[in-house]
Amino acid sequence: MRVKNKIKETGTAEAVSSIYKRMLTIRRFEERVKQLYRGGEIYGAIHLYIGQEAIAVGVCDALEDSDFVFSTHRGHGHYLAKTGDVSGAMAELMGRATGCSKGHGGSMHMFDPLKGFMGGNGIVGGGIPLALGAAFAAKYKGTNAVSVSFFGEGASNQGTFHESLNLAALKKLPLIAVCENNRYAATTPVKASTADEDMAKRAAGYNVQALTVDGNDVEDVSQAIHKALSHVRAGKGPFLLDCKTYRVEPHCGIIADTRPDEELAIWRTPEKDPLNRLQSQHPDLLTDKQVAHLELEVNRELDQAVDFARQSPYPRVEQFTEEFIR
Amino acid sequence: MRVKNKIKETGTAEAVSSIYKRMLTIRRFEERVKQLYRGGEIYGAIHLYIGQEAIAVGVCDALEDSDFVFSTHRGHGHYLAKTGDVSGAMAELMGRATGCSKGHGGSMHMFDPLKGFMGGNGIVGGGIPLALGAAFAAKYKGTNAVSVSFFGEGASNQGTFHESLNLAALKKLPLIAVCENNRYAATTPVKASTADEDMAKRAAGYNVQALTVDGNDVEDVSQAIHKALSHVRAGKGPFLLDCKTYRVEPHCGIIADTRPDEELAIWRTPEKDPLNRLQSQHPDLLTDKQVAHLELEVNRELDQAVDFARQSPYPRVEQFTEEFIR
Amino acid sequence: MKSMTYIEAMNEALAEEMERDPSVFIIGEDVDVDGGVWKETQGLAERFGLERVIGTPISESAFTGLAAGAAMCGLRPVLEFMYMDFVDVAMDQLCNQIAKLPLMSGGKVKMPITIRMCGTGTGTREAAQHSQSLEAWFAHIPGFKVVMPATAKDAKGLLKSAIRDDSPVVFIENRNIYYKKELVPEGEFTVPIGEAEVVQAGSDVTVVTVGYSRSKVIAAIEKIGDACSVELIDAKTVDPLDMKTFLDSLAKTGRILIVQEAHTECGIGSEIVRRVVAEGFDLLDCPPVVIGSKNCPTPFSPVLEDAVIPSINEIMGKIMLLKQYKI
Amino acid sequence: MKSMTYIEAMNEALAEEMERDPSVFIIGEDVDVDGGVWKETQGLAERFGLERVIGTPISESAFTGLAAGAAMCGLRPVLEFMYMDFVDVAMDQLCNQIAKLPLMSGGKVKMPITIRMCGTGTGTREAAQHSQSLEAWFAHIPGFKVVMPATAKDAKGLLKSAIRDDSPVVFIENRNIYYKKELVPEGEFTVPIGEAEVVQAGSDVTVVTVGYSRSKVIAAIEKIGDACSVELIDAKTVDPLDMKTFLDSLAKTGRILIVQEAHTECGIGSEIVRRVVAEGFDLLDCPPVVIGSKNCPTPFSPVLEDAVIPSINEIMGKIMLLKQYKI
Ligand SMILES: Cc1ncc(C[n+]2csc(CCOP(=O)(O)OP(=O)(O)O)c2C)c(N)n1
Ligand SMILES: Cc1ncc(C[n+]2csc(CCOP(=O)(O)OP(=O)(O)O)c2C)c(N)n1
Ligand SMILES: [Mg+2]
Ligand SMILES: [Mg+2]
Repeated sequence: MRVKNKIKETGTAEAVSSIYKRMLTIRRFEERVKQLYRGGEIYGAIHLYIGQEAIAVGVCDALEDSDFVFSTHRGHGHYLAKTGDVSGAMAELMGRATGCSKGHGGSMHMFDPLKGFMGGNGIVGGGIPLALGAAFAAKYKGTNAVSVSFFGEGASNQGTFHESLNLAALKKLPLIAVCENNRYAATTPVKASTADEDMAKRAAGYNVQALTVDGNDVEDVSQAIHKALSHVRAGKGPFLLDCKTYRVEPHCGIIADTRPDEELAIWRTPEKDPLNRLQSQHPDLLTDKQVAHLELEVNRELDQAVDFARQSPYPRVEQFTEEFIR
Repeated sequence: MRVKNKIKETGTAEAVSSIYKRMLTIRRFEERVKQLYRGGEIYGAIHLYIGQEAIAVGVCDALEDSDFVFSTHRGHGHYLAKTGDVSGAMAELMGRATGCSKGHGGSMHMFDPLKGFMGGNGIVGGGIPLALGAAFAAKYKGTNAVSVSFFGEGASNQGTFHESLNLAALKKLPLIAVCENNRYAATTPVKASTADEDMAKRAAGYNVQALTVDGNDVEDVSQAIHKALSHVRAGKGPFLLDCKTYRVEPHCGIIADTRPDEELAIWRTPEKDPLNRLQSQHPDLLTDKQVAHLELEVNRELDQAVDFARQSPYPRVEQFTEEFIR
Repeated sequence: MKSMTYIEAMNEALAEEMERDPSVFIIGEDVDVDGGVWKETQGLAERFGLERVIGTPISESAFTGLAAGAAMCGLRPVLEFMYMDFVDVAMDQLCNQIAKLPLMSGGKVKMPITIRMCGTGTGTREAAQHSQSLEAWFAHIPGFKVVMPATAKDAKGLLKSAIRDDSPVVFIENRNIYYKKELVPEGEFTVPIGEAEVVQAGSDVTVVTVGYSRSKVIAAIEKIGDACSVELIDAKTVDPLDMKTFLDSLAKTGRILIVQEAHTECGIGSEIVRRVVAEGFDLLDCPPVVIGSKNCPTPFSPVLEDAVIPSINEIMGKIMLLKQYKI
Repeated sequence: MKSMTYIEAMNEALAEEMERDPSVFIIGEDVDVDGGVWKETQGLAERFGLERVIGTPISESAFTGLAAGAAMCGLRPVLEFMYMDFVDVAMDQLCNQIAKLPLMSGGKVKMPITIRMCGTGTGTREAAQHSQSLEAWFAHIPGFKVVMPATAKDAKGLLKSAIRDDSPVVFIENRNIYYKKELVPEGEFTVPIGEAEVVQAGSDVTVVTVGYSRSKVIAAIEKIGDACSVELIDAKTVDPLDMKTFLDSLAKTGRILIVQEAHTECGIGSEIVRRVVAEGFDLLDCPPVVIGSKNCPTPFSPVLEDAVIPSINEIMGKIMLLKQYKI
């Protein structure tokens, strides 16, 4: 099933509740994934997006289906925010034929090109050049589409980041580079990976404009992406958003979390939490009662998605062999 | 034969004439190479260093034998400036057993690790990470050595540039990155390869200090490298020199030069030429007569080097097989 | 037929395909202004505009990814590596992205990319970092087709097939034959991917050539003259292999030699041997033999380089050895 | 003998070698603070200091080059890739630099580097970009030694040999056996590079295993029971190959199967076949067979993954087929 993933108006009750609901969907989706992973129904390498929902939703809300998103290993949130396809995502994680990649891809490789979701990536930094390519295609074809590349602060130290930004700037391509600085790359803190964590300084090296964004505040993200979009759609070349956030979950399934409790505590407060944050910004437009109602709705949708996935068949080996084995 | 490649004093007649002679050696060496290449005695891929002599000589004059240099495809000048070994270089280009790499490497792969010359490189950007490694080794061993990486403005668009500068800055390694911006990478002008050609801006993205240098003025290069050295030897981390110059020769043997005559003319004036420039800065310390004398000396040394190379044997296949074929 | 070089033939293929299909574009270092360092794209920027003939900085990873992303959005990039040896800096985009995304997306994404490996070859004293023939790397990774044209005709015909193919095709050229004039059919034609060619029929020994080695084997056959009747097969495509053509020949000769420029270990020759023994064991009168470059990086000095790459003498020797082999 | 895991055995090897030789250091992502994502370096930073256990950003090209440059200056780096699949981003530093500089410098430069490929393997549903066994790439490029320990003992012994070797050694680990307890000799020992091991003597069929496939073949042999007498050889080193051990066995059995996790095409199995037929054609009673992963990127879904990677059933089937093969 697909949930609505885009609204036109902003600042209205409907807009706030829609944004909230999409962030909530990601949050609850990821919590289910965690459970199902522990229960052995989901497997492989799973990286949760919890705590970063404002970035995916804030960015994707501003995009059209015809705009492109290239994601990462931590891509469930991006997928849901861009496509709204809860069932396809869940079925993919369970390796079913009804999954968004027909069960061939798994957590790191969700695809829905018709909705502009051009895939996650298991290689850190691997998606940035691909995003450049979609930006190139948009310009080549003369459409007004933009291409968004999500990547972590860890990925910003890969050569592909540098090469792609330079090339995008040279060719004035409609690329929006969204760095999600969640302060860790696996167990490595940002100060040990990134000589200067101010991405705007890196962008300046290529004459690329950049904005620093509070990645836990969906309204800040939203403002920034709209600025980026008008720059990029005007043909002025790439734009970088440096979204500061925090990875509140461990890196992935297999890795224990040894970060200090005090540090974790700071980021687990309601003030930091992107969902609470949005509600507290609009107590009048989004009441506790409404939130409770959204919880029910989201949970029902997720129940349906899990049922759908569980009842879906696995891919057929013969068909796969026919189609893919040379 | 080795020519003297380092002096201690500066600003004296001896110093100026020594620097001049080393630049002249490179110039005349490269001119011989061009002839010998045309005559079929030298083969393979040959990239001449003519016009950039001030950079190699200015930088290497400030280094000790124990400091490391990592060079590029355009490395004859670096090799001569660091080692003074004219004969070993000439024999290498002729594929002789007496070559500095025993004839195994050729133009792009000259080596003299005992003199700190750690090799040219046929892969653009390939040498920067290696230079990082020598800087690491110096710090690891607690020596005071520095590691210099030469590379072109074209190479500054490879991912290795970015990754290496970030890593050097993080680990405070004694790396000096010397960009030789000769305005072309093969047939591609700098404006088509480098979104912002101000390397200092790129360096700033990693909190790396940088200086912009007139690469055709050996005294400017010299001042800059000494600043870089005191920074780096003090343990303050890497430094970048952005040396502006021009490639007056075609890219290499096989490629025709289609650059506009007017542009070439600008860079072929005596004011731009690093040799004339040095002499004009010190007309009293370096008279025309002295220059004529140095010409004679250099030509004699090159005659000897060519004779040495011609008379040297080719490597023995049996010995090579024994040592290198698995 | 008209007389043209391998480079001219490819240039013509590019022009024809760009004319035919506006989604075809070219990207690589120096391809725009001066028509590439090999002159492979000469005149194309003038003819089709700088929007379709894209010069790049020296950023192979990024521009390979650019081509891939563009292909995912329906374009048909022709991507260039100036020398095959430079693919090392872009292996992730090639092997983890381009080769795998079609499968990982459940078939939702296509990758119609032609990856030209220009300037491949040995024998020109360009030393270890400019002398590699890396087809086996790409044959080892599922997801690519790999072709190695050895004539101007095949260069044109296979390049057109590659551009039209919906899979990524690794197209490996050889610099030693770039500027030699050969006869090429006039007008529109393609050469199918996946088909080998029996260049010369024979009855004593089958020799399969991979890419440029065809030239060396032809020279060896000329020298051998009547002493051995060689059936010469140009593999042309090395992934997928045209085993049928090889086995049909083996059925006649019972003896097979494979010649490649690449290092022997884990090369295409080894793969052909694996399949020949698996599928044609009973046809063999003697062990299949592979000639490739010796097991060391290619040295610069001509005496050394000539000693480590396949030579006409070595090929002659092995052909005669196979002919004379008694079980 | 003491009971320890593959990971613990490697950790002990690292500690012993760092103790023995101050020029040994470790570099890789996350290796410092928390002892690596596989716990492979646990305790080493505490014991030897952060100067010798170097955590890095996600910049594989740069830190591979860093290790190479350091090795050129006399250090002995142990370099880590978190998964083998990530080598794609550093192939230039590995294959154009590390493998070639010793030759290109006329022997003036040494490259005593151990390149650990951690987390290699299939069967854990990590999909196409985390499931590759790329040993053939490195065997194809002259300049490396390549080892693939399949037991805790070999992991320790080969890692120590690799660290002491003056050539670059590609050391390929398998994640499926990381945390299983096994018996390992106490104290100091090494396992030589270049020697295969006859794990079990037999007379009907020779089975050569490459890395992790040893476990699968042992399971297959157990199931087969008395129906076939298998001589099981663990290749251990895949470059250079210990052909003598393979051929000695073939002289007894006349039949040989090679099992690898990697994709079959142009893999180590193909290379072993090439050499077996070249050097032991007369010993063969039937065609040598290779089992490897099928020719597609590894799909995620368990039903699909299990269908494309070597299975115990497939191995059993081929062993029996070889035994029953009539010429
Ligand atoms: C080239 C490469 N190197 C290493 C890894 C292993 N790895 C997966 S995620 C990750 C951390 C990524 O950090 P960051 O980019 O900040 O993203 P985050 O996980 O914080 O979202 C690492 C090291 C990989 N997948 N690819
Ligand atoms: C990875 C790689 N890509 C391309 C080349 C081909 N190539 C050799 S030199 C060169 C131009 C280099 O330009 P720059 O770095 O500015 O150095 P310059 O030649 O100007 O000294 C190119 C493209 C190469 N050797 N390696
Ligand atoms: Mg992060
Ligand atoms: Mg340049």
